[in-house]
Amino acid sequence: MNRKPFLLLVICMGFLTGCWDRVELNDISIVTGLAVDKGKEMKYKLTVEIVNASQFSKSQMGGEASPAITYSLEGNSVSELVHKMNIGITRRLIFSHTRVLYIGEEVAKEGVLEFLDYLDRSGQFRNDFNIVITQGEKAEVFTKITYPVQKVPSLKMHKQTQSFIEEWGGDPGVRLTDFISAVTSLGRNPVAAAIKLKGDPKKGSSSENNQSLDIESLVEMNGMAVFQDDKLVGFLDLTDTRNYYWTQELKNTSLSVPCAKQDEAKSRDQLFNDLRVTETYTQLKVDLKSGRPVLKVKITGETRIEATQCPDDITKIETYNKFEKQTNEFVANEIQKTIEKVQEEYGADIFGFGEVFNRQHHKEYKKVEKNWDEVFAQAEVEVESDLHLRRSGIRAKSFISEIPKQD
Amino acid sequence: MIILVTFMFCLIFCASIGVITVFDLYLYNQPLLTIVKANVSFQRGTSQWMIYSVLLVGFCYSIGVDYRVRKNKKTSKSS
Amino acid sequence: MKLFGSTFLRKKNKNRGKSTEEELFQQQDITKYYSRQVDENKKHLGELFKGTFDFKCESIKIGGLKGYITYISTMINKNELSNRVLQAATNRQTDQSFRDMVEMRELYFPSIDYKVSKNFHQVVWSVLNGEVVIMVDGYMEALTLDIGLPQQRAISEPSTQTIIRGPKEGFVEALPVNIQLVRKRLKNPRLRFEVFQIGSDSKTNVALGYINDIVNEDLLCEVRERINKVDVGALLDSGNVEEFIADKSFTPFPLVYNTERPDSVCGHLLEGKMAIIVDGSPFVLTVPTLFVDFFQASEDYYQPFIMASFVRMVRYSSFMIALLLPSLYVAISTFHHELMPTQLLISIQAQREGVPFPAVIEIMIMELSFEVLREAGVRMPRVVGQTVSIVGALVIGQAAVEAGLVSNVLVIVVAFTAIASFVSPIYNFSIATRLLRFVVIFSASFMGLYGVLLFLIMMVIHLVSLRSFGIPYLAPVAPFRPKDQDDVFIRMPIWKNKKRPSYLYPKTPVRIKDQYKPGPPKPMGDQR
Amino acid sequence: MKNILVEKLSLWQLFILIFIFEIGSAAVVSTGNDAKQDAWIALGVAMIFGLGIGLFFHFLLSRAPGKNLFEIFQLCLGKWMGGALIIMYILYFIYIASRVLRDFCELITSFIFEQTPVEFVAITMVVVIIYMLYLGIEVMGRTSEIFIPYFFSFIIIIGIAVFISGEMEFTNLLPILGEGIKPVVKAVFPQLLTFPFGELIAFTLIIPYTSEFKKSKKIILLAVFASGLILIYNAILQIATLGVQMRARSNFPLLSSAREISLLEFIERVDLIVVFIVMYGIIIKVGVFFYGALKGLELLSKRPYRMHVVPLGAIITFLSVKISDNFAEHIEEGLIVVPMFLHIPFQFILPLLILPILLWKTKKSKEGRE
Repeated sequence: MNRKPFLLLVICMGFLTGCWDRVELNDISIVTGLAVDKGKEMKYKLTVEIVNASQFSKSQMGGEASPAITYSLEGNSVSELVHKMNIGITRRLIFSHTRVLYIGEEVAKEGVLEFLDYLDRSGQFRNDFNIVITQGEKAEVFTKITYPVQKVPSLKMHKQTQSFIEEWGGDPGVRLTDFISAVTSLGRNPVAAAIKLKGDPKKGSSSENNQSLDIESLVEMNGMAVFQDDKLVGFLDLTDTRNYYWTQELKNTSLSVPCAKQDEAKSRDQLFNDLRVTETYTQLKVDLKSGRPVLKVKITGETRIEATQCPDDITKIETYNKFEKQTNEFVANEIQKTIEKVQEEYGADIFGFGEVFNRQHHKEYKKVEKNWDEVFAQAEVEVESDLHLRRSGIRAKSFISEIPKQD
Repeated sequence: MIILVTFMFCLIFCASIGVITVFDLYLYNQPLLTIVKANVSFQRGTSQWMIYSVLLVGFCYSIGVDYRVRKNKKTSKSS
Repeated sequence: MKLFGSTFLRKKNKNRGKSTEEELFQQQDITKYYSRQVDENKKHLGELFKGTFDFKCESIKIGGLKGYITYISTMINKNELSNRVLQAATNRQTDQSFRDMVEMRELYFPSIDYKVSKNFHQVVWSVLNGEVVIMVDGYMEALTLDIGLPQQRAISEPSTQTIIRGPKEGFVEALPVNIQLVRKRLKNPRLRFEVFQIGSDSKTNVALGYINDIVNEDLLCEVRERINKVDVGALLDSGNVEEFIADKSFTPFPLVYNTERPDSVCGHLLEGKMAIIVDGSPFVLTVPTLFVDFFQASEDYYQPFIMASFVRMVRYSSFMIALLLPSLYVAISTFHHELMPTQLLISIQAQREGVPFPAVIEIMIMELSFEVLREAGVRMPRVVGQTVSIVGALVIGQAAVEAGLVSNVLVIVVAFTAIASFVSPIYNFSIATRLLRFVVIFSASFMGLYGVLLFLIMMVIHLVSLRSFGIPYLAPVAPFRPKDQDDVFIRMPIWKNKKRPSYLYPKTPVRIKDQYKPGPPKPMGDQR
Repeated sequence: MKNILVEKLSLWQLFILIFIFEIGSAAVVSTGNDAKQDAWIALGVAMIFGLGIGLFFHFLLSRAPGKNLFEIFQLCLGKWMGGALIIMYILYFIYIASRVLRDFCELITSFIFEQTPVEFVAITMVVVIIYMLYLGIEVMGRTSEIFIPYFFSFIIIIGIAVFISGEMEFTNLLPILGEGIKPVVKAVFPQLLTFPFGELIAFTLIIPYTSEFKKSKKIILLAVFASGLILIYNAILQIATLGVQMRARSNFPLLSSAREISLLEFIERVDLIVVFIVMYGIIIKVGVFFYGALKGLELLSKRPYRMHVVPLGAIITFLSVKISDNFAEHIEEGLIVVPMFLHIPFQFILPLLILPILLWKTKKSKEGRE
């Protein structure tokens, strides 16, 4: 057997290699947040937030330096700016760990497609970062607000949205691919989360913000942004966002359902049942009623009582039935309101009814495909809720019902 | 024939260049000469020197094989 | 697969069929003929062993005839000599006469192992072999008595393959003792040992053991042929034989299994393999050898099968860890940052902050210094060994990190790799991983995980092309034999293991026909 | 001894080779885009035709037992005509091998190594393939035996992991046959028919050397069927994960869908697993075509094929880079030129033309014997 050619080839290989893609860990900066704003002179202003890793090593803990650094640059395209950042930053940037993409309100109003293409096309970005629209302040401000527990602003933001989605569901849970496929699909319009700043942006950007108990400035979730194609058209508040998310893929949430229907009473005087939704499934349907589409939402799921302010005896079946009925009416009403609100105010099908319609009635959909949003805005909505109340914590009767009546 | 491996190498190489030239002609609508030139010539500023050197290695190898076959034949004949 | 089968055939050995005493001495000055005159023989012997202080040739009288008793005093057991040979020869009251040497032996030394040497070469050979030669005047033959060797190492626990449960005997340097250790366990008349003498200077006895009704005839011929072809000056250890009989030398993987444990040799013999015992070496070779053999410790068979299977899985995975972990570290930390979770990446980056070397250099330094330490630890006298380990632990473990030369994570990686590489039950298999590890690190540092994958595929191609005595090295897996899988990745219970591995083509493929399965006694009412 | 040593490709190995070969690159590049969300139906239809193709090739070979396709050519057309045809086939095989290799190079350079030149990837891959083929086709079979569990389980695991990550939406598959059968037919003919399934032609040079030719028919059918199922699974996975549009826009949809995996906040970006699958698939695919070309050269030059491995490998490396200037040309050639001018004539027309001659020749020789 002749081994010489292989040796030759292997040696050749050794010389050929130039380790093109090799970057040592010491030569990179991890980008965790990207903020896109409208530039003053050029098209965009891009801000990157990079982690200062040396702050996280054991030996240098508690040093003076800040946990993250931000840097802004103006230019005409995001992709060029991304590679130009080294004007002011020492190391090469890697974007695979980007956690949040902040988009300024102004930019969003003009359309986001132009720079999203870079994120979609580049192999560097993962598909697990949040897309948020910043309300009020410019997007770059949000990359600078520190927080004592999670020192890097974007990591904090990412964690916050995750926890919020799991606990209550007030975030649309949109990822890049979802956003882009919603933009390209005719039967759906994209949404994105919205955030706002509470407090003073100047104070938030110094690490002194971390030293007081009452944090002076804080980034808060604030519902979601509604897009028509790729342009921002408006915002929805937190409850509406939860309701929107319920039509998509909500897992957990909690509800306070009024015990008795007292139309006139203010919520301050009402009694509430606190319910935790533990499992739910939503089905969207579009039926044809005399040639016109009817949007149908059907919610099924399980709930449990977390607390009750009502005097009813929870050990009784009737009470369970009553509560269930109240809950279902409440939920159906809530979601109906949200959908109708979207229909009236924006006329943009963010729920994906168009896609559902396409799957169910392909031929009919083809007819209205081009102006589906108009059809959507005029369509009738029917929401049906079928939540089941299963259990009530570790106590049976509430002590409220045990309190001896005064009169 | 004694130089069969080298001959085959050259034959297959030229023929395959011919094949891709025909396809390029179909796709690009450019004169034949430019396409052949593009397919054979060495483009600077790219890493194509690697494949050219590999081609050279292949060519040298085939010559080596032929040489060895010839030597073996001679020794077997003489013995 | 002509290519590999013929590699050995191609090298035709020029002087084959030797190894009998006839051809031991090629020098012309040694006469071949044994003379009827003992004095002449004595003279020849004296010339041959001139200047050898321990060569003795003493005259005795046997049956009234003049004779000589010849031996090398350092090679024999002196007590035996005086008690059994000299006394028997001289204490006889009546000098009986005898027809030939056999009869003499019957008369005088009835209880001693003997041989009749008909020519001079045999006499010399016997003397060198530690036997006592009695030459009597007027006979054409000499009597050779084997009275046993002097002191040798006692049977002790094997030092390289220690186990917790199972027999603790290990092979020693003496061939007969080793054979005894095997025979003791397999009382089968068909267990055979063939002896070869190999080495023009050393004349080492090499025994080829096999169970005749199990082993495949073709394989046996092949092994016999290869042992015959071994042409070497001196055989000092079985390692020398190993290199000669392996199918291929240009491979880091051992193609011959070696063990110090008699029970493991017996296990292999029962599967249909052959054992090669070399005199003077406590390491016994078994052939043909397969890749999976190196992951089977003999303890596997003495432990509950579930545990044994688990441990075996651990061994396979630690092989992969020992091979790949450092290179994965290099690849991921210099090429594929996106593969790490963000928090992990940040903390690793934080640790590497201030380390002056690229990751490859860093890991190469650590691996090399570890190899140096290991080598030093093995070669050092036991007394100094302690110092080495302390210095090593301090220098590598702590000082390097504190000086900022290497990062903490890397020390963990290197340490874990090192520990994982010790898991293989056979030492010379871990050498392969040690060597290849550097190749993978190199490849990973150039091409990242793509390089690691390329290396892995190349390695598998190489492994797959290997053969041990014609049997594919990865045998029960590739080529895949579903019936042989019961003792590869997991060990099935012993009572399930009824078939011998079919890739060895055994003559009797079945171990036991009985369909016994252990279980509790049947309840009374259930008897039918 | 020799009867143990002589080892032919076993049927199981043949099965694995066909299986990996079929899946090889078809799993990565987007196939059947014309059929949109019904791409999986198109694949199913193509698979059924693929079974027929397999049967046809086997029938062709069974007419002249022990002879491979090239030997059949020489038998039917004589030395010179046959030789010319063989050279054409060699060129075809080399061309396809280079194309397949180029696919992989593009994938690596666009997904993993953005700076590394394609030439380098091509060279390293070809070195591995050369090494494998130099050691023989059996080594290829046995190597595949080692890798098939990983290959198979990774493909399955990707689907499961994407599913657990919650990125799959099976509603993307609806409406089934929304626009009728027409798009499906358009996808099957000629693209899907030729691309993974018609390429079985390369195996006509391997099948005659398996241990049991008679049983190989069943094995071929089984392998085509199994790989068809995996391809269907794959298409469903991609469509459900990415949606029709995104799939059509992706150069390598399987990788894009693997990117969606995110488990335990730890297992992310496992697209490298896919790269492994693809890599091995490509190695086998290029290897089989390469082997076909080598067999032809062996027949023509009467030298053992091992002598041609390195030179031919160099040509394949060269071609894989030079075959097209840019990715767009590569794709366009693959969609328009290759199926029409290469696949259909070489996979169907020429063998079909040969068949009557072969039948006539074998009949004649039989009569002659009687």
